[in-house]
Order: sequence, then structure tokens, then C-alpha cells
Amino acid sequence: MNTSVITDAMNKDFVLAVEGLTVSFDGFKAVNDLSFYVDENEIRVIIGPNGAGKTTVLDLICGRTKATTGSIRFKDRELTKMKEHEIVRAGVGRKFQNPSIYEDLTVFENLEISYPKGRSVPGALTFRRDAAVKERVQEIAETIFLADQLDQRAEYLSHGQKQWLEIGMLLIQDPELLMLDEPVAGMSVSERKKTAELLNTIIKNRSVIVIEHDMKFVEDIAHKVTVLHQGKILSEGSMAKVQADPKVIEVYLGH
Amino acid sequence: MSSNNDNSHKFSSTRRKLLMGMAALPAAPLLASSGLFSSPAFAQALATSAVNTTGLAVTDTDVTVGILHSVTGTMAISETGSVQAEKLAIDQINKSGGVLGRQIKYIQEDGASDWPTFAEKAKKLLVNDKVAAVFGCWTSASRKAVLPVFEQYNGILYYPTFYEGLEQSKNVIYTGQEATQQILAGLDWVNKEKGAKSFYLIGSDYIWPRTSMKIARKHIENKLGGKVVGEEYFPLGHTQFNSVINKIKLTKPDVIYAAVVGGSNVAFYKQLKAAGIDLSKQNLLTISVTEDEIDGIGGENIAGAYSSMKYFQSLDNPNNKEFVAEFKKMWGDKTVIGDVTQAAYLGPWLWKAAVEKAKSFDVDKVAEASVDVEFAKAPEGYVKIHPNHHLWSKARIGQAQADGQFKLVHETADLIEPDPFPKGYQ
Amino acid sequence: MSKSSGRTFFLRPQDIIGIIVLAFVLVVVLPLALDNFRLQFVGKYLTYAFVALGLVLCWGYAGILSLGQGVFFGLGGYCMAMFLKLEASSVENTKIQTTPGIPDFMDWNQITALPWFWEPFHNLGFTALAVILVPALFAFIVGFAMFKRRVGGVYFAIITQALAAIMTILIIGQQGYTGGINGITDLRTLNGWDIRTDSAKTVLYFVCVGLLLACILVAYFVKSSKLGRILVAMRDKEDRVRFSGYDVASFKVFVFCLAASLSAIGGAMFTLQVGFMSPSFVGIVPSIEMVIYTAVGGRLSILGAVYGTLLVNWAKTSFSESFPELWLFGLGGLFIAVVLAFPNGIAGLWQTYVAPHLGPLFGGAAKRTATPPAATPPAATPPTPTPPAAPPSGTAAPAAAE
Amino acid sequence: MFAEYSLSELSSIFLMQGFAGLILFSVFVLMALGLAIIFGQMGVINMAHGEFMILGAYVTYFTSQFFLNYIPALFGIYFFIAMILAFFASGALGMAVEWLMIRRLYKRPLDTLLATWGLSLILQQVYRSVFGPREVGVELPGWMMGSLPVTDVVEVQINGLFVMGLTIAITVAVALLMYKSAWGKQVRAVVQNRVMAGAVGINTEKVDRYTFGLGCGIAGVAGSAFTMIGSTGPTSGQLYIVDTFLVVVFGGAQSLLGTIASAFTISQAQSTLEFFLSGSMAKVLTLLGVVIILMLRPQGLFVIKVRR
Repeated sequence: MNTSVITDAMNKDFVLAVEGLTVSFDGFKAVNDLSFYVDENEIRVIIGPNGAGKTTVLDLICGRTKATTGSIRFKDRELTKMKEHEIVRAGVGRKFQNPSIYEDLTVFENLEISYPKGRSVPGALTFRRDAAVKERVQEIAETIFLADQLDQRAEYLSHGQKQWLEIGMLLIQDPELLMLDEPVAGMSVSERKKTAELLNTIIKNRSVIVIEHDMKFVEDIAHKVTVLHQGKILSEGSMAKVQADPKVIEVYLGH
Repeated sequence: MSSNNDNSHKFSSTRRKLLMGMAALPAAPLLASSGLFSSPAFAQALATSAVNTTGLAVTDTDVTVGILHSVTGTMAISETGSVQAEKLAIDQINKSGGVLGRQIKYIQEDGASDWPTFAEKAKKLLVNDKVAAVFGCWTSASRKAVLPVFEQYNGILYYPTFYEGLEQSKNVIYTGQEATQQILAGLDWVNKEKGAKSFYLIGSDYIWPRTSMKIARKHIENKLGGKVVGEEYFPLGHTQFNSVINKIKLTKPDVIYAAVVGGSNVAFYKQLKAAGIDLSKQNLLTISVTEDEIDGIGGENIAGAYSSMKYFQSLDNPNNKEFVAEFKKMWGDKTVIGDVTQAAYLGPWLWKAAVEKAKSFDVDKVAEASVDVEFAKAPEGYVKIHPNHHLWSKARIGQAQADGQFKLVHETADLIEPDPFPKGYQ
Repeated sequence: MSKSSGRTFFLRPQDIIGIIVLAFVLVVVLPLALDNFRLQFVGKYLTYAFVALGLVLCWGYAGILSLGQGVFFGLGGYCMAMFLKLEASSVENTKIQTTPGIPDFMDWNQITALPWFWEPFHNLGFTALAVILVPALFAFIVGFAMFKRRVGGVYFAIITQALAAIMTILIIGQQGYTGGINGITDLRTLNGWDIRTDSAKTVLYFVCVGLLLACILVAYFVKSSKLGRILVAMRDKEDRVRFSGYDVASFKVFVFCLAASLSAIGGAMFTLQVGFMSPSFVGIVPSIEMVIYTAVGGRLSILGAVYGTLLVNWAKTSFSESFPELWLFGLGGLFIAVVLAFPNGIAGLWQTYVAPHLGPLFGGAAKRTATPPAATPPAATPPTPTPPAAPPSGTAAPAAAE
Repeated sequence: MFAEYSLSELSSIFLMQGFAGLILFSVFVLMALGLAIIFGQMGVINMAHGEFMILGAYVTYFTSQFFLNYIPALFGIYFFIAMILAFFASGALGMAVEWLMIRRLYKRPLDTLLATWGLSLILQQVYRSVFGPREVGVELPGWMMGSLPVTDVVEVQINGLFVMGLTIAITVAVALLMYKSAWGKQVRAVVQNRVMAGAVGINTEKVDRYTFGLGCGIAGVAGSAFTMIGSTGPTSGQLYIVDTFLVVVFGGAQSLLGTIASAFTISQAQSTLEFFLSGSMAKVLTLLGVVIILMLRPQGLFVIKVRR
């Protein structure tokens, strides 16, 4: 991609514009001069071999890792200068690769903490569990198939249920950009099916970036696919186009 | 308080640690020869109701006192000797017939090197156990912590340590030296004998060394016309003295004047020696090293230094010879006796004398009678209680020897008057 | 949905029962059972319970282990001591001094005028505010600097420990301003009311109990608020909380400051009841000892902290009266036992062995058994290996002892 | 403050002051090395480190007594034997402690802190009950005391040289052990990934035990060496604990080099400050400086992997 082609005016059409992004750890460039753009309501899938820098890209967008150079603009706001919680409040949600939930709390409490109100210290002290909160939690719980487990401590959920709970925790924030890191990894076949169904309902009205290895799954959901290799974009486009790209074939299948 | 006189009976049967001295043995030779205080006959005549009007733990046959020192924690190092001396004195008094015909029992409590614990235990001894007197405390901080307790519940404390002065209480008898008694004579001596004019002051960083150094500085500058070339304080427990030793080498003082305490003491002298400062050539006068400390420092590391105290184990007088023999008999041949240990030993004896003078165990009467009470058999020689409740005593300079003992090199001709609030030194 | 929808008040029924039982013990049972002398000891121990209470929130809930709580206890105590000392140092009380009207230790140190930072402590209102705010401010500075830079866990513990060491050296070294190693002693009256009499000590005991109960309510309020759940969430998955839109550092700073203020109230009550304040509370040793009170009570149990404090101190006093040499073995053994065998302290034992039998008696306990069987952790299993030592029973644990 | 001194005096003093700083540096390295292994490699916070040192000091004391009483002819060399005995005594105690206590706590670093604090209280009381509450004076062979005159003013402390030599020797030995030996590779493997290390056949439990034992053994040797410059009593170990932890933490805990660099920085700062300021203030300023730097730059100094 040639960044100079893109003008500022065009930025406004994108929910997310990543330009010239580079991050190096002790000289090793995990992400190297990366640029890509995500449209409104687009589902973008990032694929690539292990160590291609996929998770690092998500870390950079959500502020967990600081970029060495480059810019990340979300709805015209520069994310590289913002702190993690500010990025979240701006409307970016992130699901981690391993289910990251609060094991000591109940499902209800897990969702409640993610409810986007009372996020400051005084706010959290005076936060009341009113009807609106309960209603919203119930609604999300039904979406993620956990309505019967609301009073259950999260550590007793199955692996798949934990993944759903984390997705639910993101949904309750209603983010405009949702980033999912391998949402179906480690799931049973039936769980995987249910998750695909879940994803299909939640991706409406928001942009989504998904990292996934499962090609079948990718084919089902992707609008556009970006292939990363050694921190750089190898290929980008529709699933069919990417699959036909000889460079991709070479990387995936070897010489 | 809800407790009353019955307590004295209740506790005596239940106290686990209550130890009674061996009563029926023949009186120790020390006392048999003195004949000063051993007069059981007249004591028997006094009824308990007459000698104890304030509900202390006194019965027809015995009287209970408290011993309050640290047997655990960092201060146990120093306070062990005091406990031993007090137990020895109590034992001897019991053998000689007790106090007003009553045997002394003691309750020992552990201050655990922690000042609030001292206050708590002092309160227990006074309120719960109703002890007639307490022998205890070592550091100033522990004394400061218990002082309000003694004043409030009207107890009497015999405090053995040489200390900074600036205190005087009806409820305390200070059997150690206040600062001027310990400091001035020593400075005069080193000025006169060694022609010392310049002094380097070094101490641990707390109230006793700082107050002592303040007095020393005034004396050096105003009375001796000398000069202080350095003054340094180190946190308690500091173990690195190489930098200050370099400063000493740079300033070349006639005298290093030291008041370093505890674990720092050991480090200081070992490092001085290692740095090649030969204490037989470089004068060093300390107010914080007794035979007890030399045990930890090692005699070979401090040999040659001078210490300003009122008592040394090596004092050559009949009282002391008996005392040292008795002490070693009770606590073992290897035990050494330092200045504070001896001062602690005076406590029970001075109390006995005051009680018998007052013909009462009542604290008010004992405190009043204490003025001008004397103890001729003191190992350090004759001592007498001043109206300000400190002791008249001599000052002595000893030179440390490699065997861990001091050789007496100077002693004041007369007893020095205690002056806890010295004019011109504040 | 029964439980999650039924929480309108911040205390659950079993919390209320627990608080009433504790209040009954402190207000009725102990004063009747103990003579005045022992009751004063209890009053002193209760001042440490404030520290333990703060540690429950800070360490138990938020996972921040501070080894410098003694600093805050000391700061609160010193603020109160400064007020009392000024009152005790009236011109006529101190006329023998070179400079009458200033504290005696200043006079001994050739200070001839009251230092500026002592001046406001003539005022009781200012003093009361300072007791709470000075430690909180100090905690804020330390906490802000460290949590913003994500210093946590072991490093936080060691740095707070170093701060305790620095504070001790400073207080001892600046004796002209602080009273040095002896501390500020010989405190007499509070606005003319003699605090040394037995009747005053009894009154102070009840004031202390009242304040403690108030602080317990504050702790419960915080714990049961969303903030309390965020603290638990943070201890468990800090990143998830951060990526749920929370500024994690500010929550940590808040709870650290709250713990500091609670400790300071304890320190001020200590000064009032015991009559002096000294640097021996500020150092490393007392700070770590205060952690053990919390651990014995149960690091997740607010009421357990009070019982733990009373138990350890009672053991210390009675042990050291009978076998002073053995006390350190007991205390050391307690540290090891509570870490190896009872990570949830008394509260955990209560929950495992006593509470199940009380189930029918308590509405709350009965309700808990109604949760699905999978939610009930198997009894007496070792804690799950999630640092920092998240116990299996988690938030449910404190319910039992309370 | 230097106006009244001649140039040669000044240069001599600065020379000696530099030497004093080096001694302090060696002392810090000796104190911290054992802890750096235990804390840096294993993530265990051993608050009883000082007590392991004092065990070494007591061993030295008893060895000296033995030589004095039974083989006075060889008194001159007893110190070397004492150090070896101290290493094994503290190391054995360390391994026992690891087996009884520490191995159950690897996943809870903060709890090791509390448990080892309890251990330190118990050890202190054991020392007090067994060896008595008073400090003991360890007598040194004559050749180890005193100093070598270089010029009129400049003198080099023999025990200082000895401590320096010992520090270098132990540091080199540890470095070789950790970075060159097969055993060191195993230790580092376990630190980085204990599951994997276990899977490839490393006995992780044994590695843990010996690593902990090694750290404690080095503490014992340090304690033995410190009888030359400090006190030996039941509570003497407490004198070192704060400094030691700060050195290790300031150095970034994981690397040996970090510990050495941090010991150098702190010792030079303290020794220089002590020369220009009073002792107490020097200490406060040094500690405060370390704490503030740690607060401001944790990311640079905290490159450490605590075992998870």
C-alpha cells in the first residue's frame, strides 16, 4: 500500500485508519510500516502465520503497546496518544485471545462491571444497580446464551462459555469497533457453530476486526481479509482474491 | 479501677512466673558483714496494714516487685545484664532477711524492645499486680513511655541506665548517671592529661547521643577552650563507617568522642581498627562502651580506648570484689559486668533502704524517704540519693584492655552532684 | 436472578447480623467481662483494627500489599499527638524552659520558636482534618507516582517498606521537630479534658468502638459498591478492567488513600488512648505485623480483620506475660501457618466449618446454598493458583464470618 | 570545607574515600547476590535473608572458638574453613526451608514475603535461645586486621581487600555457574518456562531446591565475611534487609549485572554523600533517591519475569 495516495478527506469515511504503523522491540520490527483502513460496518479478518504480528496490531490499536512511529486514527481521533481506558471510552472494544474474565465474580457482576456507566471512582461508588442495568445485562446474557447462569461464579463456566462471556462484556459497552482475537480457538464443534451464530448477530451496526486461523470460519464472516506476514501486509481483499494470491499461497504452503 | 486489694492474693497463686528467692539459706557474707540494713527483728513488729496503706502486693511474709526489661528484640542484648543484676540483688536481700521482714518476690515482664509494650506492661505491673516497686527500662524511649504510667498510678521505678538528663520525677529513682555526671569529668581529664584541644563527636542518631554531644560541645568550647572539628550522627543500626573514618583522618582530632550504640558500635570499632587507627596512639573517649559492649566488639578491636563511666568490673575495692564473685557465681564465669549492670544492682538495695527508712511500702513515703538514702556497700563505692532522685556518684575513666576489661586510669576525688537540668549546657 | 436483583441496600442480612454481633461484643460483652485495665488493652488493640480494615480493602480486595501502613498509622497518631502536646505545653506548664510555651523536647534542642508546621495544630478542627487528610495526601502522592507507572505487587511492597524505613530515620533524626526516638510523650488533656483518667479511657474506648463501627460501615459500603467489585476484578484481570474503560490507577490510588486514612484514624485513637506516639509504630516491623492481623482474620473479611487483630494481640499479651521467649516462635509460626494452611484466616475457617451448620439460621447463608451446586467450592481445597492468592471462595468468603 | 588542607592530603583522602566506596560496594554485592538469585531467578521474596547471613556469622564464631581451643596453631587460616562451613550450613537450612515451606508458595510471591518474615522471627528467637541474647565477638586472625600503609596518609584496609577479593571470587563463581554450567542452563530454563523445562526432563523441584540453597549459602558466606566489619547477634540480620532488597530491586532483579550495577550506584552515592553530609541525612537521601528513581523509571529497571 502506498500511503501517499490516501488524502485526509478520505479518512473521514473510514472508522479506522492505520497509517505507517511501526513498532520495534529491541530492534525487532514486529509491525513494519503497516497501513490499512476499516470501513463502517465492515468485518475485517486478519490472518497470517504465527508471529506475523496480528495480535500486536490489535495491541497497538487498543493502546496496550505503544507504536514506535505511525498513526492510528479512529473516527478522526488519534489513538496512539490516548490511554487504554480512553480508547475504550472512545468506542473500541477488545477481546483477548485467552478468555479474560473475572473468575471471582458472578456472570452478572462480570457484565455489570463492563456496563459503560460509573467508570470513574466517584461514579463507581455511587453506581446503582437500577432497572436499566438489570434489563441490559439480561438482554446481553440472553444473546450470549448465559441467561441461566447469571448468579454463577465465572470460574465454573466452561471454556466456550467464558469466551462468550467475554464477548458479552464487550457487547454491553456497545463499541463501534470490536476487535476479536481468535474467538473460536479451543472450542468444540457445537460451540463453534453457536459462536458463529453469535458473531453474526453482534456484528450488525459496528465495524469488527477478527483474528482467526479457522479458514472455514473466516470464509463465513469476512467482508475483507488482510494477510499479514512478518509485520507487513502480504495481501488484502476479498477472501477469493486473497486465496488466489500466489504470494499468500507461497507463505502458507511453502516453496 | 475495679481491681482491689484481693488481687494480691489472687495472683500469687496463679502467676506462673512468680519466683521466690531461696529464703532460708544463710545470709551472704556481703550482708552479714555490713549489718547496715539487715534488721529483720524490727520489721516483724510492723503489721502489714501499717506498712501498706495503698493496697500494694504486700503480705505478712512477702512483697512483690516487678522487673521490666526487654528479653526479646534488639535491646535484649543490653538489658540482659540489668535483669541479672536485679535478680542477684533481690536474692541477696532475701537471704539477709528481706525488706521489713518480708521476702521479695518478683514478676518479670518483657518489654520486647518496643516502647508501647513497655507502657502496657508497666501498667499491668502497677494496676494488675500492684507491685511495690519496679526495676526496669533501659532506653530513654522506654522510660519516657512508662513515665506517665508511673505518675498516674503512683508507682516507683528504679531506672539503671546513664541517660541524657532533662528529667526529674517523684516516681523515678535514677541509679545511673545523668549526662553531666558522665561527660564533664571525662572531658576535663582528657583535656588535662592528654592536652586535648580538638574533638570529633560521633554518635548514633537519637536523643541520648545528641543531648550528650550538646553538653560536650558546650563544655569543650566554653570551659576548655577547645574546638569541635566534626559532629556526626548515624541511624541506629548503621554498619558502614568508612566515610566518617576518612573524615576523622582528614581532620586529625586530638580526641574522637564517641556515643555509638548497639550493632553500630561493633561495626564502628572493627572498622576503626581495620582502617589503621591505632587506639593506643589516637585518643578515643567513649561514653557508650562498657564491658558488655566489648563482649560483642572484641577486646582486641578496642584496646586502648578510654571509656567514661562510674563503674568498671575491675574496680579494686572489697565491695566490688564480693559483688563480682557473687555475680559470677549466679550467672556463670564468662559473664561480664558493665556500668549499667552495676547501676541496676543498686536499685533493689536502694529501695530496701528507703522502705526501711520510711517503715512503709507506700510509694509516697518511699519516694520521700529516698532523699539522702545511702548505700555504703555499692560495688562502685558509696552512693547517696540526691533530692532530685539521682545519685551522687564518682566519675571514672577506664582504658579498654585486650582481655575485655578496663584499667582504671582516673577517678574523681569527690562524689559529683547530679544536675539533670544543667545551667549553661542547654 | 433472585440474588442479583435483590440488592438494594449495601448490607446483606448476614452482614447486618455480623455487625450487630461485633457491636454487641465490643459494646456490651467486653466491657462487662473485663476489668477496666484489660478493657483499655482492648481499646488499644482496636486502634490496630483500623489498619487491618484498610488492608482488607487494599490488600485483600485490590491485591495491593503495602508494607508501609505503619507510616499512615504514625502520621495520624503524630497529628493528634501534636495537638495534645501543644495543649500540654502551655506557658505556665513549661515555665522552667528557656522558651516557655513550646514542647519540652524542642526546648532541649535549642529551638526557640514553634516551627510553622506545628502552628495549625493549636486548632482541634484542623487536627481532625489533618489526621484524615495528611496521610491520604501522602498516600496519594506515593500511589499516584507508582500506580500510574504500573508498579505493583512485590515492587510496591518493597518500596513501601523502604518508605517506612526512611520515615523512621527522618523522625528519629529530626528530633527537634518530632521528639526523636522517644516520640511525643506526656500528653495530658484534650480541650481541657484529662485523657489520663480511667473514666476518660473508658469514654475513649467507646469512642474508638463507635469510630471503628463507622469505618466498618464505610468499608462495607465500598466493598458492596461497584467499586468493590472493580477492585476484585482488577486483582484478577487488571488488563480486562483497563480495556473495559476504567482508569485502573485511579482506583488503586483511591483504595490506597482510603486504607491510609483508616490507618490514620486508628493512629489518632491510639495516641488518645495510650497517651503518646513514637516512631516505633512507623517502622518496618510494626507495618508487617499489622499485615498479619489482617491475614489471621481473613484477608477478604472486613469483620474478620477486627477479630484477627484482637486475637493476635490478645495472644501476644498473654503469651508474652507467661513465656516471653516463646512469643516470637508463636508469632513467626502464625505467619507461616496462616500463609501455608489458612490463606483465608479465621473467616475461611468459619466459612468452611461453622457457617454450613448455621445455614438455616441465616437468611443470607440459606440463599447462598440455593445457588447451583457447581458454584459451591469443595470444602477445604487449597487455593486456586491465581496470584495474588485469590482464594477459591472469593467474594463469597467474607460473608461467612460476618 | 577543604580550604585548610594541602593538595596531597586532599588527594590521599579522595583516594581513601574511593576505596571506602569500593568496600561498601563489595559489601552490598555480597549482601545482595544471594537474594538476587533467590528473588531474581525464583521470584521468592526472602525476608529471612538477614537471618541466613547471621547463621553464617555464628558458624564463623564457633569455628573460631574451636580453632582457638583445639588447634590454635592453625588459627590463621580458620576463616577460610569457616566460610565453607557457613556456606553449607546456610545452604542446608535454605534447602530445608525450601522443601518445608517455599515450594508450596511459588505461585504466591507476596505470600512468600509473609511466610519468610515469620521464618525470620523464628530464627531470631532460635539464635537468642541457643546462642544467648548478647552479641558475640568473633576474633580474627591477626593478619586480617589492620591496614597496609601505601603512603603516610593512604592506608588500605586488609579486611576491605579481603571482602573485595571474596566478592569478586563469588561473583565470578556464580556467573560461571549460572551462565556456563549445565546446571545454570537448567535453572534458567526453569525460570523461563517451568512446564516446558519439566517436559524436557529437568527435575524442576530439584533445581528449585538447589537454587534456593545456593542463594542462602551465599548469604551464609556473606554473613561470615561480615563478622570482620559488623556485629554478630540474634537481631543483627535485620540491619541489612532494607538495603539488600533495595539493591536487588533497583538493579532490576533478574540479571546479575543489574545487581552489581545497582550496588555500585547506591554504594558510591551513599559513600560520597556520607562524606559531605551527616550520616543520617546521607542515608535518608540515598534511600529517597533510590525510591524516587524506582517510582519514576520502573519500566527501565523492572525488567523481570516473576514466575507465573
